[in-house]
Amino acid sequence: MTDPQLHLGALDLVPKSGEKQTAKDFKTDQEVRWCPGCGDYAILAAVQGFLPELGLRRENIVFVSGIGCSSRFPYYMNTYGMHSIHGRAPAIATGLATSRPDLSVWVITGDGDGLSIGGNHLIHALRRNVNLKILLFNNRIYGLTKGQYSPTSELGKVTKSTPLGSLDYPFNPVSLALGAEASFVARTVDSDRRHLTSVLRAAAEHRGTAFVEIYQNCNIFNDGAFEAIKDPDTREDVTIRLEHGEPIRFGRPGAEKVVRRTAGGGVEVVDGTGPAAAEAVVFDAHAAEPMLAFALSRLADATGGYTPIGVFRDVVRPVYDDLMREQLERAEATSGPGELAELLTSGDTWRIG
Amino acid sequence: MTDPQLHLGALDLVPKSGEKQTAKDFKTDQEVRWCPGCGDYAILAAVQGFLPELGLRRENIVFVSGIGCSSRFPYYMNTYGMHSIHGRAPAIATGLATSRPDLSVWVITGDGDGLSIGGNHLIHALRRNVNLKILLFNNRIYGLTKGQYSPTSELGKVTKSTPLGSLDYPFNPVSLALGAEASFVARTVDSDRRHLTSVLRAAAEHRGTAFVEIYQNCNIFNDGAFEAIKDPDTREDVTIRLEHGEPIRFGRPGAEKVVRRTAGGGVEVVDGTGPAAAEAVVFDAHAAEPMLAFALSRLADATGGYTPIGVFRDVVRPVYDDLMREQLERAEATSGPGELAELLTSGDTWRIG
Amino acid sequence: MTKQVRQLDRVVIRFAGDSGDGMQLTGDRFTAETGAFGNDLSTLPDFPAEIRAPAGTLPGVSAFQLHFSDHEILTPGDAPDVLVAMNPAALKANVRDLRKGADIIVNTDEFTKRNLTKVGYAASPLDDGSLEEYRVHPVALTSMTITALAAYDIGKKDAGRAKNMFALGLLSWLYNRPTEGTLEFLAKKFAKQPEIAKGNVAAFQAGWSFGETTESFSVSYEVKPAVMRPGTYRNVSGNLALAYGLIAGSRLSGLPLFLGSYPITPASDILHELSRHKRFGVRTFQAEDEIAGIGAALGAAFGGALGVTTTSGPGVALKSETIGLAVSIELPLVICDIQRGGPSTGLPTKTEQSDLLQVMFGRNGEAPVPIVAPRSPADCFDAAIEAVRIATKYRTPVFVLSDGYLANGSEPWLLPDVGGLPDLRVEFTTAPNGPDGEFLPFRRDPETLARPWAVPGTPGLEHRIGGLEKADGTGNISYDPANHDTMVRLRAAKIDGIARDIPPLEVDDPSGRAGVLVLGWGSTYGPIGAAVRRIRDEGGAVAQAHLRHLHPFPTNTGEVLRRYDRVLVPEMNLGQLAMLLRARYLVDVITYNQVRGMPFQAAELAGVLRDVIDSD
Amino acid sequence: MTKQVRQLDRVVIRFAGDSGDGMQLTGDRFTAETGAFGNDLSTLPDFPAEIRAPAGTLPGVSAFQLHFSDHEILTPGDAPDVLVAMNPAALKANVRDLRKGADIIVNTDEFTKRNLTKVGYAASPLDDGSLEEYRVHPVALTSMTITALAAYDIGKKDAGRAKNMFALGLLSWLYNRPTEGTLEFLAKKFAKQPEIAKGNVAAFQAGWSFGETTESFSVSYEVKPAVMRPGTYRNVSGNLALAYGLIAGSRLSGLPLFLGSYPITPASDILHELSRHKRFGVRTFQAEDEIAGIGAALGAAFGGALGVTTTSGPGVALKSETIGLAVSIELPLVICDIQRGGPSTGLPTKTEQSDLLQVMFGRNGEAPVPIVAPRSPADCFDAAIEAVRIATKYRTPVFVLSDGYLANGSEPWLLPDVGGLPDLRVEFTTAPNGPDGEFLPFRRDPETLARPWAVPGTPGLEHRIGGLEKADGTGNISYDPANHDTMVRLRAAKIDGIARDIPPLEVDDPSGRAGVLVLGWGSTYGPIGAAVRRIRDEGGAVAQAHLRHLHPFPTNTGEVLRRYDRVLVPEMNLGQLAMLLRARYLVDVITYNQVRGMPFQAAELAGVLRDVIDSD
Ligand SMILES: Cc1ncc(C[n+]2csc(CCOP(=O)(O)OP(=O)(O)O)c2C)c(N)n1
Ligand SMILES: Cc1ncc(C[n+]2csc(CCOP(=O)(O)OP(=O)(O)O)c2C)c(N)n1
Ligand code: SF4
Ligand code: SF4
Ligand SMILES: [Mg+2]
Ligand SMILES: [Mg+2]
Repeated sequence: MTDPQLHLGALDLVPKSGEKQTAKDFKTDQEVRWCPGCGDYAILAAVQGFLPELGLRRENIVFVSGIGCSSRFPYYMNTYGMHSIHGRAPAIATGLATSRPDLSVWVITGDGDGLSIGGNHLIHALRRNVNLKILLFNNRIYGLTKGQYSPTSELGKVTKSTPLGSLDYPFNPVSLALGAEASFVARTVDSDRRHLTSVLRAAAEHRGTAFVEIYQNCNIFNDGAFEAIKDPDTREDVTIRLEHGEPIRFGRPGAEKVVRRTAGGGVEVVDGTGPAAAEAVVFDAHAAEPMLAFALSRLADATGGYTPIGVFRDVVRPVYDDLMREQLERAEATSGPGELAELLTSGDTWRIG
Repeated sequence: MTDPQLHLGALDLVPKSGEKQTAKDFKTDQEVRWCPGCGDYAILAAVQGFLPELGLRRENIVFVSGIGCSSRFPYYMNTYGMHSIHGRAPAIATGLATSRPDLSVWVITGDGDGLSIGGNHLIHALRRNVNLKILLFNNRIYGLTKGQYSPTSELGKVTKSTPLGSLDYPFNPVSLALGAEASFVARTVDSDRRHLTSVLRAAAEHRGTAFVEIYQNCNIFNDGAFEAIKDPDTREDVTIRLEHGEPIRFGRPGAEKVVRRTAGGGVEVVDGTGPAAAEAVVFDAHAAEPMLAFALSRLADATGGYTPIGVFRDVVRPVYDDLMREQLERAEATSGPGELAELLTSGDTWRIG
Repeated sequence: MTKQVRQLDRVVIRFAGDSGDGMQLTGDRFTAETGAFGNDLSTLPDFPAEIRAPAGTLPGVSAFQLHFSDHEILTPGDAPDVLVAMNPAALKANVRDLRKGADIIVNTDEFTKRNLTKVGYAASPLDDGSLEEYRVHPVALTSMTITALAAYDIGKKDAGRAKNMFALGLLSWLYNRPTEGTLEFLAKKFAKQPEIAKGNVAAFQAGWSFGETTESFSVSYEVKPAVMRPGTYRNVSGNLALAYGLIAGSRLSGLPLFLGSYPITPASDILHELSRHKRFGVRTFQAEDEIAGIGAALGAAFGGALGVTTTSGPGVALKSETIGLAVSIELPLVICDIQRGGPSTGLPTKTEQSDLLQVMFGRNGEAPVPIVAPRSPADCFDAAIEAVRIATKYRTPVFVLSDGYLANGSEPWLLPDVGGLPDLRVEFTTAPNGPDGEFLPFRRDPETLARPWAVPGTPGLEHRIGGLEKADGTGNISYDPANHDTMVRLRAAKIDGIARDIPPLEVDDPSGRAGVLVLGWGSTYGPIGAAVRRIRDEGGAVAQAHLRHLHPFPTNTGEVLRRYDRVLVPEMNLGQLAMLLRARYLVDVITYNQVRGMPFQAAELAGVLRDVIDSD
Repeated sequence: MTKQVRQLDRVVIRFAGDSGDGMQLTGDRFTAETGAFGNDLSTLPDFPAEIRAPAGTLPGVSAFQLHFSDHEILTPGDAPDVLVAMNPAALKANVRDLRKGADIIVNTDEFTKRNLTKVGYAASPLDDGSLEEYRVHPVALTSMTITALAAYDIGKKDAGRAKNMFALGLLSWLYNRPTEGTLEFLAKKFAKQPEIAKGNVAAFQAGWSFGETTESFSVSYEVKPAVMRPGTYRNVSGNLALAYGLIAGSRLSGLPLFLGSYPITPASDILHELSRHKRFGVRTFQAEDEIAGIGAALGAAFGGALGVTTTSGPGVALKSETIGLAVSIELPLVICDIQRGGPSTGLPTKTEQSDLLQVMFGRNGEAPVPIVAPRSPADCFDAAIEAVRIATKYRTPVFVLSDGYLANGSEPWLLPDVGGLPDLRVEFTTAPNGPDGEFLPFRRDPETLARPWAVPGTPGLEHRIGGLEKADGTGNISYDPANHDTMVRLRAAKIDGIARDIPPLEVDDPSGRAGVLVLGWGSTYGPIGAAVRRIRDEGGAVAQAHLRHLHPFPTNTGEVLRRYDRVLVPEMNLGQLAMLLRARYLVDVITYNQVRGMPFQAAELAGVLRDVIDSD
């Protein structure tokens, strides 16, 4: 195995821009065509507002998307971009990122694009750990095709294609990503600009594939899907904000809860005002194995329950494109650059005349 | 949501055969074309030896496979069968099982067929919980195409397509299945006929999708891939045999080890001869959430480590095809069977003449 | 005061507004009234690929065109006589399509400076004289609706939403449409919100009485019912008719319907419709992708179901490998391709005929598949039944090649007598067919060359099938060169043989003296027919023929082509049918192609026909 | 005793044995010796789809055929003159292909009762006279090999394994082949197991001296070197030449090669080969499936790499949606389809030409893609370079349409002078091209109609592309009907225009009095050429032309077709090129089709040609 260049920072190879940038620099002249009130607007604003922080050259940033309302995203970013075909963005971005280490490559996908038709490319990108940032806009519905249920819709969901309720049990995108060996997994919410930005920052700083699930409201076909964690009245009771190195506590003052281990080798949420407070598990996002991260992901289910948000996992692991680059460099270093004439004459040859 | 018929046994709807059956009843006249010494032979023998136990009518059993050495399996089973196309068997079997509750449907796939090209169909079948038994022959290599690395090959694997070693981090099929909401997940080994049979039995008794990873030796292109857990000298040291309701202990007499919880919310393997023995976690395959099962799956990695085998998870959950059947029955019960003439005249009509 | 009523023989109306203005619903209602009144009609919805582009923008404009008449018509009409424009964007996007002197009803409330500039109007077209070629009727639709609803406890915003009902009321008065249907409809639709229901009814009635009283409309119009064949009618869109046809096919064949599908415009509505008919034993499976959709349908077919998958062009591309498997294992399967603008994602909500060669050839190896194409919305019903017939009788996948125009367009449908539909009952094989009492899954019917269909659960017929080449008869894996050649030719002969089992190509040539034949397929039937009429009304002679079966072709096709001096083949592609005809019959057909995402216009085709007829 | 040496002008040898017997290796070695000796040659491996079907069974037989001569030859030969049969199965599977009087060398050690019955021989064919038409040479290959290796510390089992080297030694003696190459090869191959190396050498030499001494062979043969154009040669298979051609294309264009691929027979070896040339900057990505393979290649192309994907028919089917995207966004991409027997999984290890119409039409919408087809193993090198040229110059995906016969077959390759290869350097766009200093990603080169290729990292040219229809010039999303029609025609015109940039179709008609033209494409070049020679040697006249470009066709194609009374188009499919020619040129070409998974035989084609020539 070649040295995985674990020393490389996420963006070390991407040229920086001298000038100072603002959100405006990342806006295009294209009319944004999402429905008024769509959660996608908030995410777009957050991304445009965050990118200047990285100070990268705009021309070295690429957004690749599939198909869906969410996948229209690249048209509104004044960077390079590709609005590709349904579900294939992770594969396309893999080729781009693997051949161009000087680019910051972002994938924009939806719960249908990324988890239905594109599920396989997604899980393979995660295990390969290509240097990609994948933002999955999860509105638990197919927006662009006018409201069929998606792989993240709750069981029994009544939609155009399921008048008597959907029958299939939904994916938990965080559980799936962790099961697929993702080196970085996070969840955030469209309406919480500060949290969303902090997660984008962590993802950008991670070298390798970063998977970010963003709860996004589709006010036309699935309005209020995430009300519980958005409604000021309930939000604090159900939202678990994960902070690396901190004991896992949440809830309103006086109604705190903590997450502690169970005898069965899992974790559970218990009243945190009493003695149990001391038993709170200390969260480690960098744990070599995502045992706790996975257990925490199970506290949330598609129909509500508790919802941990933040960075579930963030570990350093050899990056696919770094490893490939090294194999190429090593090959050239050891045997010299390829010579075409020499290549053709390799193997048994003979001369005539 | 309709009543999920949780009372139904796995094979309640499949007609039983009066006669008593033997392995011979399940053999075909087709010449078996695997390489001499291939692990597939042992699995074929085990399946043919086990099926008579179920006492089902042969004609109500169907084996569906994709493409690969492993996927030749159906040709050798004297039941109905389809050798389909690469990676699609879970999808094809889903249609068959969903429309024919009177069949016992088995999917045969490989690590390439099921986890590479077919990964998406696999994880969706698992979350839907269709009444299917999926046997994944994992030899950590592409056999039929003559030896390229697969999604389960260890990092750095030198193969025809990776002369300097593979660069992508492998899947752990059990972790992936658990992350994909599988209701039944198990692992076993081609060479351990007794264990293999016990796992087949458990899978057959599970109503819903049962996922079984079978470590299978490809003696031509990846010989000895599972030596550590097969070699009598080492096998007891590394193999963790999971038994529901039992504390997790393993290892040779005098060198016992146990699995216990860690402060970080995970599990670890420690010396079981000392005081730690008492801390062994009691294994619960029926736990509502697969927190422990997932943690255990992390003890194994593609390059060895400890290897838990047996049933990781076995929970009762509504089955996709049962739910669909119920929706149909309910619709007919409430509004009567469909009448074509009535259907055509539904909506606004008018008469002329 | 009662106003004068003027007689018209036909009218083309286009409703246009924001995606949120409910124009499709308004059009549907007007269409229902018009059908019930007994006119012949044809409709064409036209909406953007976005769900709701921001209000008042050009990309956000959604339109619905309706053509109705006192005689039989074939198209939604070329140039509208009336445009209802709910805002400046709607006006700008549609005005150029109108015929001179057309009526334009505009919602003046939306003609604000802001909205005007949003679409690049410097001055208001209502004032700057740019519309003088038309009769403009400025109506304060929104505000009048709000006033009309003042009585009800409905918020101003919701009240304003009812403006489409006001417009509908006005148009219903203007064309003397019956109103019961709409009143019932509103009562049903808003049963759970009685207040809203009342409000919409009030808006509708306000629109009607505004028509009666306003100066702006001096006359109202009447279009007498058309003389149509007696029977029960309903208005039907192509996707609805297709869904009904599949259910009928299931009933007639006695096979339970299993749909494996993945949503895609413009095919999704078939999935939606079929999912509502569970009491017909219809199973709808929304798959994780197109490949799983067809895979599941094929698996169900192996189990004895009527396997169906529905999609559009990009989905067909993804399904092609599995279609090859279906060809190889010879199981019945119905594949519906509702064509849209391509290539790639293309123009998802627009119509096109550019998948013909894909469905004909888009698979590895020699993998022939029959193709059936409906010609009108209602015809989708019959096309679906025909596809089921061929698929089940010949044990083969079959394509139904519809398109976005048929899918969303609608027309009155003379409901068939269910008893008169063909008997498609299927006999599964239940006993061994081999000389030595064994079962030979690939021993063919000598006449149809179809192989036996023995489903799991049948004792004694256990067998395995797959995509590797199979030995003739036994179906065992065979790498024998001669056997492969035989099997490839047998599969081809089976499909070619279907030609003997379909009706000959009919030619409509009343005068019998036509030198020019116009030959089409699919949704161009309406525009071509309308163009042919114009020629004949002018005293010209032209023959028309339309292909329902695109593979194989009817046996007399070559003879028909050669019968005429010139053959014109108009297509909404770059000449795909033309290329198949030229290759097969070596006839130098004349092509006329448009790839605009829109159906042909009758006038335009008539012009082309004239040129071809005169070109000698 | 020194034996008599007889002169021959050509010999066809077939080595046949179990999949485990190393016949492919034996054949490769004999081929290498033969090339080095200076003969012209052509080879055809033929192995089963299974890895190692059980020993001694018919499905397990693997064969390698070699044709070598003292003059230029074009095919691996029809009927072998010599068969080496390592066991009864190998004899049974191959004997029917031999010419009468052929030599058969059998390994008698394997002719046991058990092995004979395993393949259905009641009695041993060596004794029952069933082989009397041939000259049978019974040789105890295994046991003599074991004896020969007794001296070395090698287990009996491993010793027996060297029997293929014994056979190679014997044949090398029989045809007076040089031996250095093989000795070096063995030394290298078993460098880590010197004992095994020695053993194999010993077996090889034992075989040689057995030939010298045994009664069974009274004469040995000599085939003089062929007169070939001077230069450096190597033996090359089509897949190897294709891989080299892609690397060359990368060097000549100055673009780093990125291969996104998923293993599939018979294309996998290209992936294997390219993965070995990392020092050429070649990135090989083994994807999770075909769709990801081409997707990654397209992503790399967006980044300025030479994107390539390699596959076979079933993989092309899966890639078709992505190919449509590449057509729509107009990026260079090379797609190699190594055709195999279809439909579906078909005959994975056999050859066929049945993907032509799939690659031509297998996409939704109007999505034209150029097609280049190599005619011989070595020609794959040039075809790959030509594909790179067209893809990069016209910003389009391009198909290289090879097949299993070219892929695994081999021939001597006169190595090109690297300096003489075409300059394909690509200029990326680095400055705005719009009237107002903006960048217009779809503003085309007026001559080629290619759009600018501006890669990420280029300041000021940030832009977005996608699969929705794009406005001419700006590339912004456009649903405008007229624009769509324009773009569809522009994309088509760009590809059609390539015809101006390719050489005319060359016709070989030495006599100038031929009335019949035989037109082919791809791997049929060899057999057709050999058949044409036979006709001419008989004094007959026939013209031959072979298409390298299948889309677009060379501009003079129609003229060439019309120049002859009759045109014969032989294809290993049911007439796919014929149908394209008929459609385009309305010429009634005569088809001759075989779908046997095997290349045509020269004798057979010559017969067909005679009939066509005499048919009037
Ligand atoms: C190959 C293909 N299949 C299906 C479609 C239709 N389609 C477009 S977007 C979409 C799903 C979108 O859902 P999601 O990814 O959740 O995006 P959202 O619109 O909800 O943001 C589907 C099924 C397509 N464009 N291409
Ligand atoms: C669409 C398609 N792509 C690729 C192939 C080639 N192929 C056949 S089997 C296989 C992989 C087999 O690996 P695995 O599933 O692990 O089965 P094994 O042979 O190891 O049992 C591949 C790539 C194919 N047959 N079809
Ligand atoms: S449909 Fe839903 S997701 Fe799509 S733009 Fe509208 S609100 Fe957003
Ligand atoms: S190649 Fe490997 S997996 Fe395939 S049959 Fe041979 S031993 Fe078994
Ligand atoms: Mg969504
Ligand atoms: Mg494998």
